[in-house]
Amino acid sequence: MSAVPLTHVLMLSAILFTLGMAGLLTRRNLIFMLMSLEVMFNAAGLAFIAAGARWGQADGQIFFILILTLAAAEVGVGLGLALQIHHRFRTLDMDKVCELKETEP
Amino acid sequence: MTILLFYLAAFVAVIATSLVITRTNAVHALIYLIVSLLATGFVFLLLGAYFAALLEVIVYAGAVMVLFLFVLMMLGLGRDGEGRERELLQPHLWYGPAFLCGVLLGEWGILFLGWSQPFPLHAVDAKQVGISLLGPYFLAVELASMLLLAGLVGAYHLTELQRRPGA
Amino acid sequence: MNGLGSAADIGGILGWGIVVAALMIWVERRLLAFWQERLGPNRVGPFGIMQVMADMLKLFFKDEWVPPFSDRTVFVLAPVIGMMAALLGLSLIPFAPGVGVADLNFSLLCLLGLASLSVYSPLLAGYASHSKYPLLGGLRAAAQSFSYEVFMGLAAMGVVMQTGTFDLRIIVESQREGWYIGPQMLGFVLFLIAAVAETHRAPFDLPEAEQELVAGFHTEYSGIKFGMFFVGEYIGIILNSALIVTLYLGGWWGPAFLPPLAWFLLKLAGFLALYLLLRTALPRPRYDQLMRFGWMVLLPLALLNLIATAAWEVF
Amino acid sequence: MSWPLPLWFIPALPLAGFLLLSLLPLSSRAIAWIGTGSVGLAALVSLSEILAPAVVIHQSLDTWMSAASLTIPFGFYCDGLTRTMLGVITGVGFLIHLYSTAYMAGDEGYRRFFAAMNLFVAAMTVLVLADNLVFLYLGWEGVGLCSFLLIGHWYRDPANGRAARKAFIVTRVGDTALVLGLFLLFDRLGSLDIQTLLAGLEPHTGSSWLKVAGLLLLGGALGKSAQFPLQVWLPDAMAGPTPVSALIHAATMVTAGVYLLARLHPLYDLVPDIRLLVAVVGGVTLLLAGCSALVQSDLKRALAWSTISQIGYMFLGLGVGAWQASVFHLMTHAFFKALLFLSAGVVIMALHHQQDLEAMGGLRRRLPGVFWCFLIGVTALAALPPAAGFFSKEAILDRAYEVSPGLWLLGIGGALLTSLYGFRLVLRVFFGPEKTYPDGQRPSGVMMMVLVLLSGLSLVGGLFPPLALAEVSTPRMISLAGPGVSLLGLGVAGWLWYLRPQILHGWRRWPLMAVLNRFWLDGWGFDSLYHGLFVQPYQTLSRINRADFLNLPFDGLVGFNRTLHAALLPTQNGRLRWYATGMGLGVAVLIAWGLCA
Repeated sequence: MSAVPLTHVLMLSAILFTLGMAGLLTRRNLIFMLMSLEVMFNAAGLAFIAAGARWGQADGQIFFILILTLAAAEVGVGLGLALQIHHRFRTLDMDKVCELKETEP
Repeated sequence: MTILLFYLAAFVAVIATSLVITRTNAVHALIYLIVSLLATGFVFLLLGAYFAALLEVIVYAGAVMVLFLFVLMMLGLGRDGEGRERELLQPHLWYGPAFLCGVLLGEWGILFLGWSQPFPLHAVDAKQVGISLLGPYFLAVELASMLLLAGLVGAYHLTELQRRPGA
Repeated sequence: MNGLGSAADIGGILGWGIVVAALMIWVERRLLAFWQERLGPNRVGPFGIMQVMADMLKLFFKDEWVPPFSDRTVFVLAPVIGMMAALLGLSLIPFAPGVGVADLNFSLLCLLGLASLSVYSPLLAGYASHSKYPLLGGLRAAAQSFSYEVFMGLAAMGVVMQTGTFDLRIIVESQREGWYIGPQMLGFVLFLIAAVAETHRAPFDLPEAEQELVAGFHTEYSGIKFGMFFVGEYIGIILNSALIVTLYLGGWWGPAFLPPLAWFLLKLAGFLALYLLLRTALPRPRYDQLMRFGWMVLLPLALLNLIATAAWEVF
Repeated sequence: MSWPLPLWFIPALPLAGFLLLSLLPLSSRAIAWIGTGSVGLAALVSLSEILAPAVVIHQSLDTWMSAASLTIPFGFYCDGLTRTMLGVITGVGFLIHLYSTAYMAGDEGYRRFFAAMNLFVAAMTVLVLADNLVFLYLGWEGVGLCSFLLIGHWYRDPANGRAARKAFIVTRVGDTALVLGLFLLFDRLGSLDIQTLLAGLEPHTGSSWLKVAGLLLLGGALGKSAQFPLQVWLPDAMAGPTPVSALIHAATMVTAGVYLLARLHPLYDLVPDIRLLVAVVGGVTLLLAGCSALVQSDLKRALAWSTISQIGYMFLGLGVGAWQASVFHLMTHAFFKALLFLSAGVVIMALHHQQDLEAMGGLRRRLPGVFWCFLIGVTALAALPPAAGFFSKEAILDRAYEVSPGLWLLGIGGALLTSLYGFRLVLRVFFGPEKTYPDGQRPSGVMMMVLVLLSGLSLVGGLFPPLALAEVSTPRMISLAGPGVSLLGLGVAGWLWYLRPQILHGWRRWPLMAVLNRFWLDGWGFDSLYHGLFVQPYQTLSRINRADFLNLPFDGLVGFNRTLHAALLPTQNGRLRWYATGMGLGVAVLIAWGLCA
């Protein structure tokens, strides 16, 4: 049906994913990290949709829906955490909030 | 026509996403993210997955992002946080991630561009998705609902704790 | 069935939408006055019908002022989003056979998507104004629309289940023998309530509750931007009424002595009047009551409706 | 309800008493009633069992455990042997409980004492009623536990706790052997039901594993019955209250080994070597213990050594094949030794818990009733006719003579010693100059009643041999030797400790005699031998291995892990972006690998 080359769709997905990853690795603000994660989720979803369209199967879309579910749950918990972290540490800088680490025994 | 629309949408998506990860104003970044999601949704539409496209708009752009905006407004991260964010986002932070992501993108490029022969793409309508979803993927649906329930409880618990002073 | 209508259709319907919205402002004021036993605007033009035109002119020529403390870009963007979403929604409504802008086979989904996008309008306005009342109003508006959108979608799914399609045109076609208001009575009531709340109309006009929040999310707005909010809200009312007519009242179907479009407009007018009557007649609930009502009453009822419909369809 | 009452009533009643006593806070009167009453009822049930027609009863209550071919029921088996034991345990037990109500009055551990005593009776009856060796072992360990608890009854004195531990650990050596024996029997015969087991032994006659099994079971019996070489715990066990010494460490528990060997006598009949070993062990023990009893200066310790010696007789009897005679002696011994201990208890109480013979003397006139009871007890102990001990001991000696004159000589030597130390005790406690005025607690009526009853049993008990004793009644000249040496012992004792005490004083000055005295007093030096042989090397080994060198490889492993941990520590820095980078890097490497492959 569609004249869009699959390779290009996948490339788009790869570009979006790497952009999201760059954001995730660079940003120190938790909210921005979550946004970058959303970008990555979305890119993965795009790849699934493209694969589903390639084979004419519903599975791609189903996986997209599952990713959507995952993203919704993740955002709910992630934003709750962000609120909590802001409340306790008065900052969202994730380089400062690193309590969960192994200390020298 | 379709392919032109695709390139347009892809262009918009890439530009908007780049802006998402570089903005210092969280609300602006979020608006760009919404634009990026809408563009991706349009790509879905072009790929014949209109159900997924509409879900992307309704759930992702329409609901998840609103949640983000809510929290941004509660935390006052818009224009007020811009200065702070600019401090956090020093240019030298970009070098490493950019390199790593470049490598990854290159690898994918090699991988994807290797498939030179064109594939026909097929539209998949909502009915097909629904039949698969409640047939072979029924367990996945149950798991997803469990996940959502867990997310609900988790979010409720996390934000509930906040209201207690000194907790 | 995909495709766009002619340029005439596009211009006609969108222009018509704005005109009707403007007209409605006048009708509302007159009717309100009538129900409250006063006169309302009656000076400009016959029966004061030109009053809206005068107001519009005033808004157009007002000083284009953006508060210096606001987030300028977003401040301007917010009303545009609201109006655009409403107008785009209008373009998906099948008014009569052959009358309509866009003809998609998933138009109902599109409408829901647009409805969910329209949430951004008050939310961004509240944020961009950078002021206390707009912020609260924006949050309220977003949470309210956001919640009631869910119930609206769930209620509409009953109809979708009965027809097996998202295409509004097919939904209308399938009501030739009988309107869905009969089998989907519960869904209809739920949809109506949700639609009122979705447009922040009285009695669910808490985001702009004057006593608490001055004017809610558009407190800082003036001039044409305020006008866009204003007109956008009325277009939203028209859109939701049209949707109700389409989904539950058989769209353009009616006895043959009137053309289909006339029937549609007639039913639409009835609903618009209902909106106005609601505003006059009902008091405003508290915000927490509104939310609790939504999640505790409407959601279970909508799910019940859905299950009942599914059971009806299966057995 | 059927008559006789079900067998499980007998252990169940004292067990119920134990549960009541240990769970409920009761007044001391209620404690006495429950503690004594439960045993009394058990005694009545036992009596009904004894008076019932002498049939063998085999009852199974329920399955205890079941795994593959091993099924252990809560099975009860009752024949003549069991009835005798039941009579001794519940009868003498009841009398001693009764005595204890007065003896232990005012003790802060009154409830604990009766609870443990009841549990003991329950366990002991289980031991003798069990129809399989595992159930028997349950009772076996149960009585060991109660023994431990009761020896350490006055646990505030560390010496008592030490004595309790010693008893527990030494008997554990025997118990381990017993368990190994059970394993071996089950492995070879596939059953632990005693009757099945005994019936299935015949084809294995002469096989070496049977000897090993016999040895292992004998080991268990030696530990429990304080026989050579595991006799060291019993004298120390006298740290417990006197009724405990009477019931557990004289009348019942220590004879469990005798019961076990008697119960399994068909097995020993098939391995004559081991049976001879039993006889030798018994003979050696009875001489050894007799010599030690002769020089003890502590009244209860002397009686303890006497008990060891008497059980030595029983083992001798078992070894020469006269298991009925052994059980007979077990019964009479229970009567007169309980009598002796309880009388001693009265004396000790009257002297404010003074147990040293040096501080006693001339109590005949002050405590005449006790004197007569003690005298009867010693008469029975010394096997002078017509007291009970005469009949039972003669039965054993008679048989020993038939089997081997050597063994008979051991027995006769033991008889002389028995008479000697028995009358020594009488003379030193009740005759001679009065050293301490007995102004302590006077024996109550109940206690005296118990003593009188036991005296009666000690006198006439010998007339009712419990089992069909074969060939006992054949009168022979040699049978006169026993009473003869006993009378001789009486004479010598009277001469040495009453008429001419200065002779002894003269002997004491001889270095050899002093050394011998010390040696016997310490029980032939077994304690120091074991200390040097087992405890000392173990302690030395522990000291050497304080650094735990066997642990070195594991310490090394731990150290390696620690080092690795320290090296990886910086990666666990709690930074979200660092982790994300790690993941991204991993993905990049994996894809690169996939591309190259």
